[in-house]
Amino acid sequence: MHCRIETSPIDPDALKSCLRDVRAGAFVTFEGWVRDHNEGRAVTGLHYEVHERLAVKEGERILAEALARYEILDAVCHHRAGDLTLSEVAVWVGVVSRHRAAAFEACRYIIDEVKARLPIWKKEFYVDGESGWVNCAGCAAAHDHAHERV
Amino acid sequence: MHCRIETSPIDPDALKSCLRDVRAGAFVTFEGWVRDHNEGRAVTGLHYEVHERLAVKEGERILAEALARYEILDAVCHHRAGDLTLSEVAVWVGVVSRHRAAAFEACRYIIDEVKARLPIWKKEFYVDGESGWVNCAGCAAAHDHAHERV
Amino acid sequence: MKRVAVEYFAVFREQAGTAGEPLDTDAATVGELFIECARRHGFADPRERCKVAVNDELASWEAALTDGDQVLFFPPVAGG
Amino acid sequence: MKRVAVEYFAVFREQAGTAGEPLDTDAATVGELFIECARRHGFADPRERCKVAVNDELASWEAALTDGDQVLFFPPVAGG
Repeated sequence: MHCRIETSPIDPDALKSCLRDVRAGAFVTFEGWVRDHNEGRAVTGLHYEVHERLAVKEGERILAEALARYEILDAVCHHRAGDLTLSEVAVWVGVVSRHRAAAFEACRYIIDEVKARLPIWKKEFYVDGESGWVNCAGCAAAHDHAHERV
Repeated sequence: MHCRIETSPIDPDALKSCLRDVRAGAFVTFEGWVRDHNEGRAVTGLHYEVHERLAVKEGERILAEALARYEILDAVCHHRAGDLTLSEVAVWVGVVSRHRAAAFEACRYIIDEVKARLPIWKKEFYVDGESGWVNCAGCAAAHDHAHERV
Repeated sequence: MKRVAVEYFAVFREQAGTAGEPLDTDAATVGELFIECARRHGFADPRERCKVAVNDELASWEAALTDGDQVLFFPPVAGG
Repeated sequence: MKRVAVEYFAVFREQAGTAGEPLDTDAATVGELFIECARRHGFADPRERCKVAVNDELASWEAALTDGDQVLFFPPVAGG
């Protein structure tokens, strides 16, 4: 069980190897990819700012919660920092369990909590040359509609 | 969108490439792995018998249902036939969507329906040299307890 | 009396000792034919948990049986 | 009067025009200090959606402010 912040591309195959377990019958993963649109605006790329030490600490707290709540064997989460281009993997969550229900539920729990709790901020860059911090009241006002999230 | 039966090892990376989509923000996968135990018995490997033509047809019907029910962009399912050893991938389901809730729900729907509806039968081989068809009334009686599933 | 071709899968094939056989039957539906075959070969699985395909399409137990049909009997499935 | 070190992240850093600053304050809690800083720098995000860490631990807005504290103000997060 571990949570890490990475400044270079995430390698899902390497993370999957960490989770190999002959007792496991189910392996569920979530990958967050950089989309080409958000809230109707064409996106060209984005930048993640991360407070690494606190993000890792809070991420491992979330993984420990998942291991306590669900019948899973292990779980891992890696999140990117820095500049990302379209289709890059922004976040990877993997969970192994004996039976599939627990793996699905734990994976969903982890990504929901990671998005809500880790000190990570996303700045989007748009085709028109503008940029904005996602979920920021000032930035939302600037283009006059509510934010939605992946 | 496609469903296939494979007689050689499933290659998750190749399947993931099929699902690349710059509109997608979420990618959820389920892998079923051959466990070393089932219902308390030590398993050494298993054999899947598949009616390929009807399995592919029913699998693609399930994928079409998922595309109609959930806000997803695409989905793929591959299932193994033949002899598998411990930790091999027996089934792979991948779903891409703009937002994560739909990908989780559709992936879960697909694997639940695949396990319940595809004409596929699993024979387990045990450490003691015995073997038995999973979910089979006669085999269950032979070792005298109810069956559970991954 | 009609003549049909029956195919057995997985545990049904093992219990019947064959992958398939031609049968002469008066059964009106595939469900009746299944009961005949289950009795002869000692199939233990309840019909509600089994499935049937007629001429390569999944069918209901109430489907009428026609001379020349190819009937596939599927024991309870266990994919994944 | 106590002296604390404040750090700003993401949009707060851009709005404050600095990653951090020493501040002399009479604020009793970190929540009061946030209101002071938000007023001075024009932070638009409501405090309920923001977070604070004191000496590298996430803290509540009611946490008492002590001379020498290092206080980190986090705007609304957006991981994933």
